[in-house]
Amino acid sequence: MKELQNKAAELLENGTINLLIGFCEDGSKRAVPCFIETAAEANTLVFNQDCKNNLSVYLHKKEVKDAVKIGLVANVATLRSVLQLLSENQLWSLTLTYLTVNGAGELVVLSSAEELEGYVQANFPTCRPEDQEMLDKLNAMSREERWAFWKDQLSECVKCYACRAVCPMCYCTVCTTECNQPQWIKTSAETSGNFEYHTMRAMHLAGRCINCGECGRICPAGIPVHLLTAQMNQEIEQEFGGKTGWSLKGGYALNSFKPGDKENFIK
Amino acid sequence: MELKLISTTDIAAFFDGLLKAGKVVVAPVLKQSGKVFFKPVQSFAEVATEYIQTTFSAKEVVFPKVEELFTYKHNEEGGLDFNDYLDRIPETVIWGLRPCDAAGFDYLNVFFLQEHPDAYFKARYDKTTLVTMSCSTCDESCFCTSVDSHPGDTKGSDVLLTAMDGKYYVEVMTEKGSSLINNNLELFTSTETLSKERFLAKPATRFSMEEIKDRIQNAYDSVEWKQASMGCYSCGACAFACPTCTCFDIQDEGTQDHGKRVRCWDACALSQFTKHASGHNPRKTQTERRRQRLMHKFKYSVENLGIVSCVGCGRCIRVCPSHLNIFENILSVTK
Amino acid sequence: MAETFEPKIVAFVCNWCTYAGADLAGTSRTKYATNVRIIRFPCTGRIDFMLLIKAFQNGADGIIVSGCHPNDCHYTSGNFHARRRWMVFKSLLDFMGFPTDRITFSWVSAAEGKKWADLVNETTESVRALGPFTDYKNLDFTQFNQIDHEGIAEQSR
Amino acid sequence: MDTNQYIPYQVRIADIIDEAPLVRTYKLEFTDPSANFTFKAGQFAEYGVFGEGESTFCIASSPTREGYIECTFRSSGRVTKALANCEINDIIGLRGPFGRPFPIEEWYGKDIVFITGGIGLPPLRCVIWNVLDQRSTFGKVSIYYGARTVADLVYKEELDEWKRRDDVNLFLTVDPGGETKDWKDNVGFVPTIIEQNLPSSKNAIAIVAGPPILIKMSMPILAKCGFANDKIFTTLENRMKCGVGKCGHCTVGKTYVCKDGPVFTYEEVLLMPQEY
Amino acid sequence: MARIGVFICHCGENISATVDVEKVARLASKLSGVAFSVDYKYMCSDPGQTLIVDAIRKHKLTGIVVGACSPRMHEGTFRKAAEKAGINPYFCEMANIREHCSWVHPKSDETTQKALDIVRTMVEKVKNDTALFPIKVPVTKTALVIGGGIAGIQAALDIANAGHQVILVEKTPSIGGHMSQLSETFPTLDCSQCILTPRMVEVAQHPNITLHTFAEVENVTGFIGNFDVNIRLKAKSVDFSKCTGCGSCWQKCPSKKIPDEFNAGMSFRTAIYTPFPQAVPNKPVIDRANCTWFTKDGKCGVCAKICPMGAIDYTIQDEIINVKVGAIVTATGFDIKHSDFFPEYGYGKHPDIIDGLQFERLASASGPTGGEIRRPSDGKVPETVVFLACAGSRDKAKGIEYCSKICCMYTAKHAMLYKHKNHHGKAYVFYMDIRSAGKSYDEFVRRAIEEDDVNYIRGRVSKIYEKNGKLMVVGVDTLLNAKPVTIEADLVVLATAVVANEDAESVAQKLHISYDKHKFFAEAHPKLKPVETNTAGITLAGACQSAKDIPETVAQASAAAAKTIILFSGSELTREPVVATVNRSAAPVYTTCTGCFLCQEVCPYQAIEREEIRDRAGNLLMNAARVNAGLCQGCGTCVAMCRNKSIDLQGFSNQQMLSEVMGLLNEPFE
Repeated sequence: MKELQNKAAELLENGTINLLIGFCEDGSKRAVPCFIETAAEANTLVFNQDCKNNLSVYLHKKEVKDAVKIGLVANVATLRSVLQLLSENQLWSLTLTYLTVNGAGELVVLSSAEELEGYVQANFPTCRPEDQEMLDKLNAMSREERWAFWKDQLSECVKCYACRAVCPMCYCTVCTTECNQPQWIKTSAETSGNFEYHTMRAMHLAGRCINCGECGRICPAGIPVHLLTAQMNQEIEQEFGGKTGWSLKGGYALNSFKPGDKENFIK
Repeated sequence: MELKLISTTDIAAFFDGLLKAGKVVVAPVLKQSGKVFFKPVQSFAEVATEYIQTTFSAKEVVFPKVEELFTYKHNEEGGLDFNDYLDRIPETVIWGLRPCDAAGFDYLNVFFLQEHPDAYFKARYDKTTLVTMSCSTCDESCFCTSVDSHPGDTKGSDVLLTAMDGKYYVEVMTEKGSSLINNNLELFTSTETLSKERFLAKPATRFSMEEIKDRIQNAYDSVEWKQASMGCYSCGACAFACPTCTCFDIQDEGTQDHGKRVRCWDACALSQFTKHASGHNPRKTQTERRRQRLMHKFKYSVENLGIVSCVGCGRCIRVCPSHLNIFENILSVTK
Repeated sequence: MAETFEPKIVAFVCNWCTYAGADLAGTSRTKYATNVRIIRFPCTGRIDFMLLIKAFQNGADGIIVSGCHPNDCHYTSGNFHARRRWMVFKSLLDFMGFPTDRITFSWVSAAEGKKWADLVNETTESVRALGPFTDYKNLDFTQFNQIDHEGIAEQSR
Repeated sequence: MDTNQYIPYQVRIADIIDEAPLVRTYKLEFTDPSANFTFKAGQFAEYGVFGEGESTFCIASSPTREGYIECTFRSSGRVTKALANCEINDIIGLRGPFGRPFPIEEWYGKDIVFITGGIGLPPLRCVIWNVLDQRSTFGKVSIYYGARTVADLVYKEELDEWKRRDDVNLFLTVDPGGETKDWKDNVGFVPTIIEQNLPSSKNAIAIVAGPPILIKMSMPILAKCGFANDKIFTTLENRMKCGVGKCGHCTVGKTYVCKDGPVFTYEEVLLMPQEY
Repeated sequence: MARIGVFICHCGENISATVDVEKVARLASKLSGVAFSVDYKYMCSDPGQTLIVDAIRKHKLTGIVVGACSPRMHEGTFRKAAEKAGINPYFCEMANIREHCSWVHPKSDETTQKALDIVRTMVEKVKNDTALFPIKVPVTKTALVIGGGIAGIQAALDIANAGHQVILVEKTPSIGGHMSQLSETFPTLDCSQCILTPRMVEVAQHPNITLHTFAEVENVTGFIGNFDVNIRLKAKSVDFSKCTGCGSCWQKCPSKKIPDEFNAGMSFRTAIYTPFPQAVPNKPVIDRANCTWFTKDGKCGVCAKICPMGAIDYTIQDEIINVKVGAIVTATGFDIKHSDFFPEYGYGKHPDIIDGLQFERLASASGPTGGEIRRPSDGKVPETVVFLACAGSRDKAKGIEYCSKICCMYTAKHAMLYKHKNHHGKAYVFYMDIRSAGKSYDEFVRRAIEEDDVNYIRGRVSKIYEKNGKLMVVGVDTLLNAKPVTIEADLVVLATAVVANEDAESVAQKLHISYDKHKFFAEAHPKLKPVETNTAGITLAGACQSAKDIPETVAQASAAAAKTIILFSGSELTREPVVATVNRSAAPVYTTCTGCFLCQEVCPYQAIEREEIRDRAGNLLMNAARVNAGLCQGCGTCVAMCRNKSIDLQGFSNQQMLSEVMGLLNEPFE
C-alpha cells in the first residue's frame, strides 16, 4: 500500500504522469475511484479486494484525456481491457503508466504497451467460478426456461445504460441506441426494447469483451448482463480460437474468417 | 387524521381485502437477484418483509418508466384519430413504501400539478393510495434526517404503518387513506397518539438543510464540482432510482400511419440529454451535468416550488457504479 | 384456430446468388409457398443482425437468411464474414432462449432455383408447425403501463 | 380536469416556401375549425411528424394574422428532416402555444430595434409583423439582419417589402465573401453594420436573436448605445420535449426555458448559468 | 411526405394471369406517400415508359416503384425513364412481382396479397432513397489475356490491333493450344497448323503484345479498370535472351523417355524441349520434374555443356511479376476425357482404343507417324476403324449431361481422313444423333457418309473386348430394329467428352468469377451477356465457358476483345454509386466513427482508409475511417460490421433496409 502511494507520488512528482486514476476510501469506508493530480494526495490511495471498478473506462472521458500523461492503478481485468483498447486503435493520444499488484502482493509498474502485453499474458485471468456456475446453470436449462429467465431479468431493465457506461469497450461517441436515423433501438425501456438493446450490446461485444464483469456487477436492477458476453466469448474462443485482451495485435473473431469455419447450422 | 391499531396477524386480512376490492396492489417483492422491486402482487405472501429499501422507488406507479401518451391512427378523412387511456387507470394501492418515498410523492404531486398540470400523472395519482411502512432499519446510505424528514415521517402518505411489537400503529392521513381503512374497518381498533420513536431506525444525520441553506446559494461556482463528478460514468442509474427525478423523453413508436407516442424516463446525467441536433451541447461536461442534478435537488426546486427535492432515501448512492455519494458531494460543494 | 395458420416469413438474401436463384425459380416456373417475402441485399455480409430482430419484433414468424455458397461470393468473402456473424448471433439467441429454429440459414446459388423453392417450402412448413411467434409480443407488458394495469385488474377479479 | 397538454392539434400544410438551403417555411391551417388557437408573438410550439417525433421552434407568423400560423425551420435532425419531406396537404401535429411571449403591450410608443442573423430572423418575424401591423402604436422601427451568404437570407420577399417601406429602416448585410455580383446592400458582419448605424436607445427596445456569437458581439455595442439590460430582449432555443416545464430538457439552472422563456431580457439571461 | 408513383406491369399475361394487377394498383394508391398508381400491359414498352415519364412530370412524383420483373432484368430501363422525367434515377425501385410472385404462385388472393406486400415494401424503400450520382474511375488501358490458345491469340491480336497494350499469359512453353495439335479442321479440311501458325507468329512479333509463356496468374486484386495482377514466370532454366533455339540441346538430352504431351502421349520428348517444331517462342525450357540435373541432384548437365550460347542456367528461379491492367480476358481453354475414363472400354488399358486428340496426332503430318494412320500397339495400318461419338457426353451416369458439341463434326472428319488415307479400309461410326448445325457442317457429314462411304450406325456401344488380335466392338443398331451388332476393329477412336481444365476452379477463385457445376466459367447472362462475367472487367473467350468449335471460339474471342476495347474507349469509366460511406458532419461532431478500424479487415477490396481529422489549429482530434469510392464495390460487409452505424451503404442504406423490413411487416391494409 505504502509502496503504491510512494510510487504514485514519485510519478506525479517527476512529471511522468499528470493524473493518477486509482482508488481511495469514501466516508463509509468503501473503495471508490479517485483522481489524483498532486503527490500530496497520493497517500489516500488504497488497493485491495473491493477495488473492483474497471478504471480504464475513465480513459475515454474528456476531463481525463486532457491530462494526456496518466497513471492507472489497475487489476488484471483492467490491464486486459487497456490491451484490447490499444488493439482497437484507441487511447492513441495518451501516455499511460500502469501500477498494479501481482499475485505475490508486490507492486508492479508497467510503462510500455509491450510490458503491459507481457504482464497480461503472464497473469491471464480465467472465467470467474461464480460466472461459470451461472453459465452452466443457464446452458443446462431448456430453451423455454432460458427465455423465461431473461424475460424476467430484462423486464427490470430501465435503460439507465450503466452497463454501457462502465464498459471500457463501449467507447463509441454515439451509441447505436442514440442513432435515430433510423431508430435502431427503442428508446423506451419496454422489455422488447431491452431485449433489442442487450442483444445488440452482446453482439457488439462478442469477441471484444474482456470479461471484467463490471456491467453485471453494477447493474442497478441486478441483471447479469455480463453473462451474455461471457458466454459469447467462450463460444467464439472454442469455435474460432483467440482470446480477447490478449495481445496488441488484437485479432477480432468477427472481422476475420477461415474458409473451413463451422457451418453445420446452415442448410 | 385518524389513529388506529391493527394486529400483525390481521394485516394479511387487510391486505387481501384490498385485492378483493379489486384494487391493484403494488408491493415490494424480493427477486432472485436479491434485490427488492415494487410489483403488482396477487397475495400477501409475495410481499417482501426484510428490506431496508427497494432498488427503484415507487414513483413508477404514477410515473412509469415507459408510459403511452396516446396511440394515433390515420383515418379515412386523411386526419388522425388519437386515443389515450386516461379513463382506464385502475385503483391502485402502493403497499409498504418507505416514508422517504412517500415524501417523494409529495414533491411529485406539487411538481407535476403546478402551472401546467400533467394529465397523466394526475390520472394515476388520483387513483393511487400510499400505505407506507416506517423504517425500523437503515444503512449508511440513508440520510432522510438530513433533509427535514425521518423514518416515521407521514409526509405524502395516505396511511402510515409503524410496526410496534405485535401490532401496527396506523396513522390515517387522508380521505383516500380512511376509505382504504373503511374497506375492513373491523380489523382496526382506535387509539390515541403513541410515540413511534423507539421503533424507528436512527439514520446518521449528515447535515441539516438549515446549515447548507445559505451556503448552497453560491455552490454553483464551487471548485469541488470537478472532483465530485470525476467518478461519474454518466449513466442514468441515480436519476432512474430516484423517487423525485421527473425528467422524461417523448418518443414516437410506429409508422406515419399508426403507432403510439410514449414518454420514458430520461436522465440529466446522460450526455445526450441536452444535446442539440447541431451537436451543440449546453452542458458539455459531466461536471456541469452532475452539478445540474444536485443543484436542482437542493437549490432550484426550493426556489421554484419551495421544496427540497431530495428525500434522503440514499438510492442514488446504492446504485451508483462508482459510489458517488450525494451527501458527501453536497457537503464538499457547500464547504 | 380453425383455418391453418399462414406464417409470415421474411427472407434476407444476397443479390448475386440467392436472389438470382429465386429469379431462376421464377423463370423455370417452380411453384412454392406464398408465405415468403424477399428483401434484397447486395451481399450476405451486408445483413445486419439488428434487422432480424426488427423483423421478429414487427411480426415475422420465421426468417430465411441465404446467400452465395462459400467461395462463390460475388465479393469473395462477404459470406464468410456473414457465416461467422450468424454463428455467433445464433448462439447468442440460443443462450437468451430465443427460438432460433425460426431462423433458417442457407446457401442458395444462382443455379439452385429448385433448392430455393424447397427451402421456402420446408421453412414455411416447419414454421407453420411451430405456430405464430408470440414470445416477442408478450414481452411488451411493462410493469406499469396501462395495458398491464388492465391485465392485472383482469386477473385480480 | 385540465386539458391534456400532450394531445396535439392536427394542422394541414397549406403552403410551402423554400427560403434558403435546407430552410423551409410552412403555412399551417387547423383541420378542426373549432380549434380556437390563439398565441402571442414570441411563443413557440411543438411540431410533430407522427412516427418520427416532435421538434420545437417558434411561431413565425404574427398573431395579428389570424386563421393560420407559419413556422420556419432548418432541417437538421430526425424530425426536421421528416418535416422537410412533407408535402402540401400533409397533416402534422402541433402542440402549443407555449412559453412567455414578448411583452409587446409594454412597448407601445417606443422605438424598436431588431438585431438578428441567419435563421434567427423567424423568431423575430412574428414581432416585426405584429409591430408593423400596428405600426402607428410604435415609434421608429429598425431591423439589422444579415446572413452568411445571399442565399442564406430568409423571407427574401418580405425583406424587399420592408426595404421599400419608408416606416422601416432595414439594414441588410451578408458576411464578406457571401455577396453576389448584383448584391447592392451592405457587406460585413451584423455588429459592424450596427456600429456604422448606431440606433438611439432613447425610449427604445432592442430585440436580439440569432447565433450566440452574434448576441455576444452585439451586446457591448447596444450597451454603448445606452440600452439598459432590461431593455434588451432575446429568445433562447434549448432542446425541448414537453413544452410545459416537465421534461427537464430545457432547464438552464432553475429556469425552464419552455415556460419561463423562451423570451428573456438580457438582464435575466445574465443571471443564468452559461448553459444554453 | 414523399409523392411516390406506383406502376404495376401486366407483363402481357405473365403477371396478370395469377396476380390481380388492377387490385394491386388500386390498393397501392391507398399507401401513405403514394400519390399516383396505375397498371399497364407492358411497362417496359415504349408507351409504358412514356406513361411513367408523363406521370412523373404530371403528378410531380418524387420517386417511383415499378411492380414488374426482377430488377436484374429491367432496373436500368426504368431508371433511365425516371432520369428522362427529370428525377434522379436512384429514386426508382423495382418490385419483383413476376419472378418472385406471379411465376411461382397460382392465381389466388394470397398471390395478389404478396404482390401488394412486395410493392409496399419497395414504396417504403423508395421513400428513403437519396439522390446518387455515378462515380468516375480511371482505366488502365492494358489488357491481360489468360491462355494462349486460339481464343487467347484472337483476343490478344484484336485488342492489340485496336492500339492497346496486351499481356498474354500461357502456362505451357508455347502458345497455340489445342488447335495446334489438330491435323485438319472441319468442314474445310484445311490444315490446322497452316492457318494457326501465322497468327502465333503475329502475336510474338506484335509491338503491343507482351507474351509470357511458361507462366501462370498467381493472384488478382483490384477491380474493373484497375486490376492488380501477380504473374508467376516459371523457371525456364534457359536464358531466352541468349538462346537462339538452335536445338542442339534437346537433340543431345539423355532423358528421352518422357511422354510427349503435344502428341497426346503417343511419342516421347526430352527433358529440355520445345513442345513442337512451330512453337512460339521456339526456344526450349527444362522440364525439371524429368531432368536428371534436378531429380538426381546435379548429375548430367549435358545441355549446359553443349549449348553454344551458354544459355542454359539451372539456377534460374520462379519469378513473380506484378502488372496493372484494366481488363482481363479469360481464355483458359478446355480438356478432354481420356480413354481411361471408360470402364466398359477397358479403362484405356488397350493401346488401340484412343481418344480423338490422339487420332488427330496420328493423322497429322507433324505427328508421331508422319501422318500415316498406324495403330499404336504394333504400328500396323488398321483395316477397320470404329469411331464412337458421344463417348461420355450426354451421359448422366457419367455425370456429363451436356453435349460436347464438336464430337459429331470431328468424328466425321476423322472417318474421312482415315478413308482418304486408306481407301480400302472400313470406317464405322456409332452415334446417338448427328448434331451438325453450322455453316456447311451437315453437308460435311453427308459427304463422309455418301462420298467416303463411312458406315454410320445409330446406337450405343455397350462394351469392347479383345479377341485374337481384334477389338470386338459390341453395340446395337437402333435403326435396324435394335439388332445387336459386333464389329471386329483394329482401332477404336473415342470422341471423348469435352471438360473443363482441372485447374479451372482455382483460376475462377483467383479471378473472383463464378463457374457452373461442371467447372465451366459462368457468363453474366446466358443470352444477353454471354461474354461478360459477373465480375466487371473480366470477360470469357472460348471453351473455358463451354465446349466450342474453332469459329465459335474465335467469334467469342473477338467479342471479348470488343468488350475490352469498349472499356478502353474512355480514359475513365463511370461506376454505380452503390458504395459505402463513413459519415462526416460539421464541428464539433466531425464524424461518429470512433476509429477502431475493425472494418478495415473485412473489406475485400482494401477500400477503407484512415483519415486524420484535425481542428483549425492543426491539432489531431481523431482518426476516422474513410471509404475509397473507387475501390469500394458496395458489398456492405463493413456496414454490418460497424457498431455504431457510422458506415452506410448508398442504395442499401440502414434507413432503406430497415424501412423495407418495417414496411413489409406492417399489417396488410384493408
